Amino acid sequence: AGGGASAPSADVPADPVSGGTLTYLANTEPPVWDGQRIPSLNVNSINSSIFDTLVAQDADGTYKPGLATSWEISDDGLTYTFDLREGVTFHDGSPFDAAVLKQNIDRPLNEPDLATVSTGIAATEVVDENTLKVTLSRPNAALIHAFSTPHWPIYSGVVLTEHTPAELSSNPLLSIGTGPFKVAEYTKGSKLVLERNDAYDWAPETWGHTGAAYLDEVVVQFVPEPQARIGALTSDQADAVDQVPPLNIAEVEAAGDTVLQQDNTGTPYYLALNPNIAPFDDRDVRLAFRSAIDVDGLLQGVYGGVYQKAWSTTLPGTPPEGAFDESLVGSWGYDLDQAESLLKKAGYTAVDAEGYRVKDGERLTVQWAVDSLYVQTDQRQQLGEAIASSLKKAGFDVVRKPYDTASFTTELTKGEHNLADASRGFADVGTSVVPFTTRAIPSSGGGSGINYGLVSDPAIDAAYGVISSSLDPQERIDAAHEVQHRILDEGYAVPLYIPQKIVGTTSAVQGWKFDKVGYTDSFYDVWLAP
Amino acid sequence: MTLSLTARTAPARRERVPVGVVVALAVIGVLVVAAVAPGLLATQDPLASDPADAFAPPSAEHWLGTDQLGRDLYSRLVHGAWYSLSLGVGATVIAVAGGILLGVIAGYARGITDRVVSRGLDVLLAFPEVLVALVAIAVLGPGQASVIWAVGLGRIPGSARLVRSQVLQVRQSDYVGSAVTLGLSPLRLIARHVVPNSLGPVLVNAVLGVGVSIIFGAALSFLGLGAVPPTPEWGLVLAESRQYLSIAPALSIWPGLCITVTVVAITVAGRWAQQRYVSRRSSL
Amino acid sequence: MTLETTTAQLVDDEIAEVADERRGSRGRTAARAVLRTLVDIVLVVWAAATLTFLAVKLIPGDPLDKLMAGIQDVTPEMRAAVAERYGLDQPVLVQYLSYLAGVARGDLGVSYQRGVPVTEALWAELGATAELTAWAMVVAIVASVVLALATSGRRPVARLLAQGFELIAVSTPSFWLGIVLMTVFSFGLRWVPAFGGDGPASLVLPVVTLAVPLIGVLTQVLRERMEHALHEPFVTTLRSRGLGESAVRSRHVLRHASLPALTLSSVIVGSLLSGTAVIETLFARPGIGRLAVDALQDRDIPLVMGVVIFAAFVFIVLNTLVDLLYPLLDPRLRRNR
Amino acid sequence: MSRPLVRVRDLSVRFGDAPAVEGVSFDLEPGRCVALVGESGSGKSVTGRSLLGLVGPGSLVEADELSLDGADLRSFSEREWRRVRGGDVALVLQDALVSLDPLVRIGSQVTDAVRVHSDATGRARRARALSLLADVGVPEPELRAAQYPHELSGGLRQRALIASALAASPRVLIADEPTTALDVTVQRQVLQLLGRVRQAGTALLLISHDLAVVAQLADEILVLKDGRVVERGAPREVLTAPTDSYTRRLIAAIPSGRTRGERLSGAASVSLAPAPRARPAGRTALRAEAPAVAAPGADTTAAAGARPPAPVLTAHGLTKTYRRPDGGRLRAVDDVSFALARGSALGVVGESGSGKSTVAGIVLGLTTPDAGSVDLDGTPWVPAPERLRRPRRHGIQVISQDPLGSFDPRHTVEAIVSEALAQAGVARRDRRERAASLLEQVGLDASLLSRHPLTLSGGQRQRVAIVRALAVEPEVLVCDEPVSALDVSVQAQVLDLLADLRAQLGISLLFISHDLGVVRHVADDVVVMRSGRIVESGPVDTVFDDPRHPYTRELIRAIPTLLTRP
Ligand SMILES: Nc1ncnc2c1ncn2[C@@H]1O[C@H](COP(=O)(O)OP(=O)(O)OP(=O)(O)O)[C@@H](O)[C@H]1O
Ligand SMILES: Nc1ncnc2c1ncn2[C@@H]1O[C@H](COP(=O)(O)OP(=O)(O)OP(=O)(O)O)[C@@H](O)[C@H]1O
Ligand SMILES: [Mg+2]
Ligand SMILES: [Mg+2]
Repeated sequence: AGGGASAPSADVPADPVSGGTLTYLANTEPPVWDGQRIPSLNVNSINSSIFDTLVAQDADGTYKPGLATSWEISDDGLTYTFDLREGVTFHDGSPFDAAVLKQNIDRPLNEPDLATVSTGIAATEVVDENTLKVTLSRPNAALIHAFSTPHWPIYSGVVLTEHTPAELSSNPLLSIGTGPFKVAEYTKGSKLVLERNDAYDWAPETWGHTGAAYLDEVVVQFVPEPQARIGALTSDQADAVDQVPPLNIAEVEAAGDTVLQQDNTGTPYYLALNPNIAPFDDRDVRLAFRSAIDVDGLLQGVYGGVYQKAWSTTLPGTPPEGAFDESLVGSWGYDLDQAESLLKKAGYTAVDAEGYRVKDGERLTVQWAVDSLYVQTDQRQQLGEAIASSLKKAGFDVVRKPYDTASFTTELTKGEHNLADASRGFADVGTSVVPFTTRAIPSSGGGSGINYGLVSDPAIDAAYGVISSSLDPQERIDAAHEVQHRILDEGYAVPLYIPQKIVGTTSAVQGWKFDKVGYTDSFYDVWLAP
Repeated sequence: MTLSLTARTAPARRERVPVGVVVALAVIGVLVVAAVAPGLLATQDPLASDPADAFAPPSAEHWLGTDQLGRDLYSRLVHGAWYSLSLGVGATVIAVAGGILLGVIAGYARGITDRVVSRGLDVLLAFPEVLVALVAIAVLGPGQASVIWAVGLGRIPGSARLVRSQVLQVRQSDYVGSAVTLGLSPLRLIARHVVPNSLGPVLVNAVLGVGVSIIFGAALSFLGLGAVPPTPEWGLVLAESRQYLSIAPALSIWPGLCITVTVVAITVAGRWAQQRYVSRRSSL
Repeated sequence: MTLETTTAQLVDDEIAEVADERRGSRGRTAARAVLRTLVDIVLVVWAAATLTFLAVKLIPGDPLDKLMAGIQDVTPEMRAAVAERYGLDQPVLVQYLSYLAGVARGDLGVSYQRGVPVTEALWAELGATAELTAWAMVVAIVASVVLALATSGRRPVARLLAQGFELIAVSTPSFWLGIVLMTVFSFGLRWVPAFGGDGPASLVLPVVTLAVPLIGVLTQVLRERMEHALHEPFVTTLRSRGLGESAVRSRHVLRHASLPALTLSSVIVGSLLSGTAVIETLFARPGIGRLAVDALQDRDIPLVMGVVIFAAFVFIVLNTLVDLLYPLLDPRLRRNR
Repeated sequence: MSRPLVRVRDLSVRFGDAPAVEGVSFDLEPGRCVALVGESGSGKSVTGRSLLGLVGPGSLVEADELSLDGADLRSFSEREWRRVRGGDVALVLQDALVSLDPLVRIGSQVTDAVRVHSDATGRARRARALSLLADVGVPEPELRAAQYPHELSGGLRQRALIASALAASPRVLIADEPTTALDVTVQRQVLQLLGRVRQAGTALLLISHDLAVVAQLADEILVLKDGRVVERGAPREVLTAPTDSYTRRLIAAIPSGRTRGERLSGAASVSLAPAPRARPAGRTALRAEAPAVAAPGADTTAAAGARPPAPVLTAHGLTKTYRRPDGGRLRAVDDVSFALARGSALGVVGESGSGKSTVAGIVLGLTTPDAGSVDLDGTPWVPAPERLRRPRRHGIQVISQDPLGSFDPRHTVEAIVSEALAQAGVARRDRRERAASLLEQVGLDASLLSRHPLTLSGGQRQRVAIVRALAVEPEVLVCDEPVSALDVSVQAQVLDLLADLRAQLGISLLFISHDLGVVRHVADDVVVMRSGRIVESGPVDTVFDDPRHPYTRELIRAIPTLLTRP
């Protein structure tokens, strides 16, 4: 897959038509509307219709002109010079130019709590009306990618001048960009209405057409209950719904609706093992643990086989192309005998009355810290329960301990857990490596803490250094392969499945697009068959 | 008065227990058995999962079929009785105990103590029960015990207020006056007359509160803050099953039924106790 | 969710107590009554703020982690900067006092998560919650009055049926009821939309879901009190003057039953305003209840405290309003003329 | 007019299996009054209500004839009844204080019947309400019509209720206990009002348990017992020459000045010798010094003894102020002083709200006075710290109007008495025996010990209350309306018992009552209270025969006299 679109079915006109209102049920409302503040993929799915990006990532992972017609990177990777498109205007009529872009790119320098602060940008300089120079303090290989995502929304200068960052966060009516749709109406907790920007005439070449969008209006409603979304779709109260649970695909299709599936990029949904404390301080136990999980069987049971097993901590399709190491496919798997012999080797020779393995009188217990909110998505709760109960066969006593999100972070900081689950979506290989680097270890002093296994491995750190700063794709790919091997060899993580975006639409909805991460992209190309 | 008097003097005429109450008491009996000795009723391990056998229809092996992980629904519900009942009873015990302590202090002590405690109760009453529960769970961490505390704590103010108003009534009564003229010490007075006579409606209310707590616990589960999976607590089973409503509606119907039937049974029994109490009271 | 706590019994005592308090304060001048109410509000708000502050400080989890979530390379300096911005670097006592000072000025601080003033966030959600709550109350009151009038002390079969309905209504978890209603009436029969902020149609299901348990509770109380009043001697007097059954009920008895129902309703409204999280989540509606749950999960301390203070405020104001309404319904509670 | 307006022949009413009324017959004629008397539960109210078809659910009414103006009431449908109710036949309910809807203005309630039975306009009804209120002697009808029941005194409320009954000009008025719960003075006014109604040509069915009340108005009296008429006739005959033994007992049991020193119940006096057992030294001494004596001048059966050296109880300048509901202050007790001589009985009389019970509360140490003091046995008693008072509490005990309310509802007779015995220091194992002997002394069977007070009759309950007080061997008994809730016959038994207590144990009584007849029967001295103040005091005969204060005179004049002798 990758940037896939639904194939028009036979009885639908092949030529897009303009007009109509699309009602789309999203599963959550973004808590914050400013893409720079929080790296939420859900907010991207909406902001990508409102904002244009500086550069556009193509289906093959390469970058094409967006609001910047071209860019130049200095050899040391520290200076970026962007030439900007002319004639672009914001929804409020103000023009887009280097000064406005500078305002936008300078934001992290003044606001320490933006998600984009750590991109390494040190200074920006307006060269002329349509040229901006960005200077970095350190090389950042992911900068161009970052500029291709709505995490860098480009706001109208008027908005940035007249409104506080807090207002931008809470009020999407201030989301005034240059994109194909503008925000017409917003009811907190309920819905957001997008209206076509008729002046739009600067679609990047990565899109399917030029000029204004097809749809007159998009009504985005926030409906957290999956069953409610499905009911609404099948009863024609909605044209498209987000996150159809895998088990409901058949039901949706039976109702005559279309199901679009898109694999995500970044990391799979994986288990992060904490190698710092017993029992996972022993590599053999970690590998035994991995061998004891029948990933395929469990996925079949819990997701009806809709989700595919992931072989590595980097997902196929994650840019740059080739970043996923194909050689890892089939390199590991379910093997109870191997698990048993590894455990014996590690000293867990005895089995207690309840069937759990024991070493020196200590039961083989694994504490699994669970973010109780996060596991509610995608039936991960069920998968987790199934994994925990299936591990009993190999003699593991897995105890799932739920924490709410804030306590979860604190709990991980303590480092007393053995296991945690996570997934990170992002269309650049760097993000699939960061969760295993020393710098990402959660600590109370700093660090964003996405290294749930608290892994600190010099080999991975070194490879990440290359991935994050090298501008040579091949160098980055090699380093990424090295990391993937290292993680599997050492048993730092158990990759589980490739997350999918599963969108249900009525048969009239055409031209649906997903972005490189696998989330719903701009509604620009979407049209409704009459 | 004359009326009930004759009724009381003729113990030969036994009160007839309504059919509904008999059924309710029978249901409660079964629930207690399920809670105390689930092994007697359950047919399978409530936690043993087999994802390959998910959503199986009812069969001789699985009386009510299996759930999303292939666990036996019937056995899960039987084992769930303990969680739901202990939640209802535990929370109520906390609410009543706290209520009696605060209520007796407020109602018996006059003046500044009463004012302070009563105002304090006002403040607590003003707290949204959901928030009290959420904060309690956040502080105590997840788990059955936390949920019991969370629900129980949230209900203390209401219960304390009830106790207080009862104590106020009792202490104004002639018999307390008579006891004072006999020279009873305050502690004896509270122990012998005030507390026992204030307790009636409080206890009846407590019985009804068991049902309320169970429902409240279920709502917490819905919000993802209640029982911890894979606990077969009914509220949680129900909350989890809603994801499969269209593919396996029976998964929701049974736990929903368990909760409703339990609460109805407890309420019917509680009402009946209340009526008996009130009629005994009014005939006094 | 919270409303079922209040049984008829509790209401009775509450009435007695309110009546006592009323009688006690009847003589006070209007100015003193207003002053008393103000003092009450201040006290309760202060206590609510203090208690919540303590509780929130007890909760594990550093709000800074939440504030910094998503930033990949956080340096201690950045943390310090953010901590300073939100005053989190101050000693707890200073934080507490400056928060109180803010509350006194009507400033509840700025939400960590949303970045807007808490008052603004609350205000934005209030409308939706108020709309839902108000309609649910109207539906519940109308339905329970009709039910109680029709079934109190007569028509044994109808009464039994109504009682059965009430029992089930208060014994069914509301999220479950909501899902069933939605499945049947919106997705199955397609009578009403399940959600969408437009028009009254989308309000039907949430309002009904919220109202059903209320109807159960209110009808029980109303009928119990009406049956009680039907045994009062004045009813015999009315009948001995030749009044018909319906006149006795609707003109006299109902009014007596409305007093406890009023108290109960005020308690219910108070709890609904902050306790509708479940319904709001289910029907994809904005509102204070959902705001409260989210805020707590996000450790958005200013917002949590804001919700509590708001709830306490509403509680006191409603109580005061009911106190003012009481004498209108029951002249015995009026100030001496 | 050959046919009476209402004819009742052989009326019987039963509730389930229990007959409430059997074989009652009478006629009502315009301008005449028939009275039903009898003790509580004898079927008076049920008889009256059967004329309105309002006997109550579960009742079965049978009669050979039950007719109104020739129409057979037995066959009436609910609709027809409704036309009769309030129109032809009106009812004044037994509990005047709660028989008006507290939430509706007086004016509107007075004309309820008019609204139902005519299509008078609102304006006309208003005018009618005012004239009705004026007719029944309510002052300032304009003001009263706009008020609510709770804003009216008991007497005014009773009059408004009568006015509402008269609204649609009924031909028959049934007045059920129209004067109970009213002060003597108000009672007199209401009786006068009913007399006027009768004179205006309305047929009156008067129901009361009070023979004296009935004697004033009735043309014919029916005495009911257990639902049957045991005696009937003109008042003079029934009262002066009763043929039935029950009627005779009823009349004899009515206390008054004449009956002083006589036994009312006809039963022999009981023996109240304290049980021989060890008693605290101090109290033994006290007893020795105070033999069983009565106050001098009292012609009780007790032998006169030496005058005790000091009164057992003295009150000096007692004052108690309450905050009134409207914020004003109310002097419930205002500078009240009195002395209770050892072994004597001091009566306290006064209208409702005059502060009698408040005085009792202060004397008992339950209510703290704002000013003043009480000495018990010559030692300060009030004010004093409760801690010091507690050991002396046994010396002063209370008997209240509502004995049932003074018992813990969960306790049996044995538990009630044992608690008191425990306070008196009786060892646990002796308590049961002692309790049994105390019960026997007051004429109760020891088998009652296991009973619940609820299952006892009013008289038995009051005696249990007395036993509880006796258990701690008090010197002073404060009796607050001890007999006002009792039927005359039961009342007689209790009054006799109190007399025995005085005579045999030398217990002093502070006897509170609004019934002047009772006070005159019991007390040696009397204080008359009004609005918290003592307006007159002195030996009971002096005060009653030669009242000096106008209020006392009014009180005494208002006492309904039993016999209408010329
Ligand atoms: N609704 C009823 N159901 C059953 N029994 C009743 C009912 N009303 C009255 N009775 C019984 O009928 C008998 C006569 O009652 P009634 O009220 O006529 O007495 P009364 O003479 O008016 O007494 P009182 O002086 O106390 O008013 C009593 O034994 C009473 O218990
Ligand atoms: N606790 C109290 N609070 C306020 N006012 C009171 C209180 N107790 C009594 N009063 C008032 O004091 C006055 C005297 O009351 P008290 O009970 O002594 O009268 P009483 O002579 O015993 O009347 P009754 O014959 O009706 O029993 C009344 O007006 C009463 O309303
Ligand atoms: Mg009567
Ligand atoms: Mg009194």
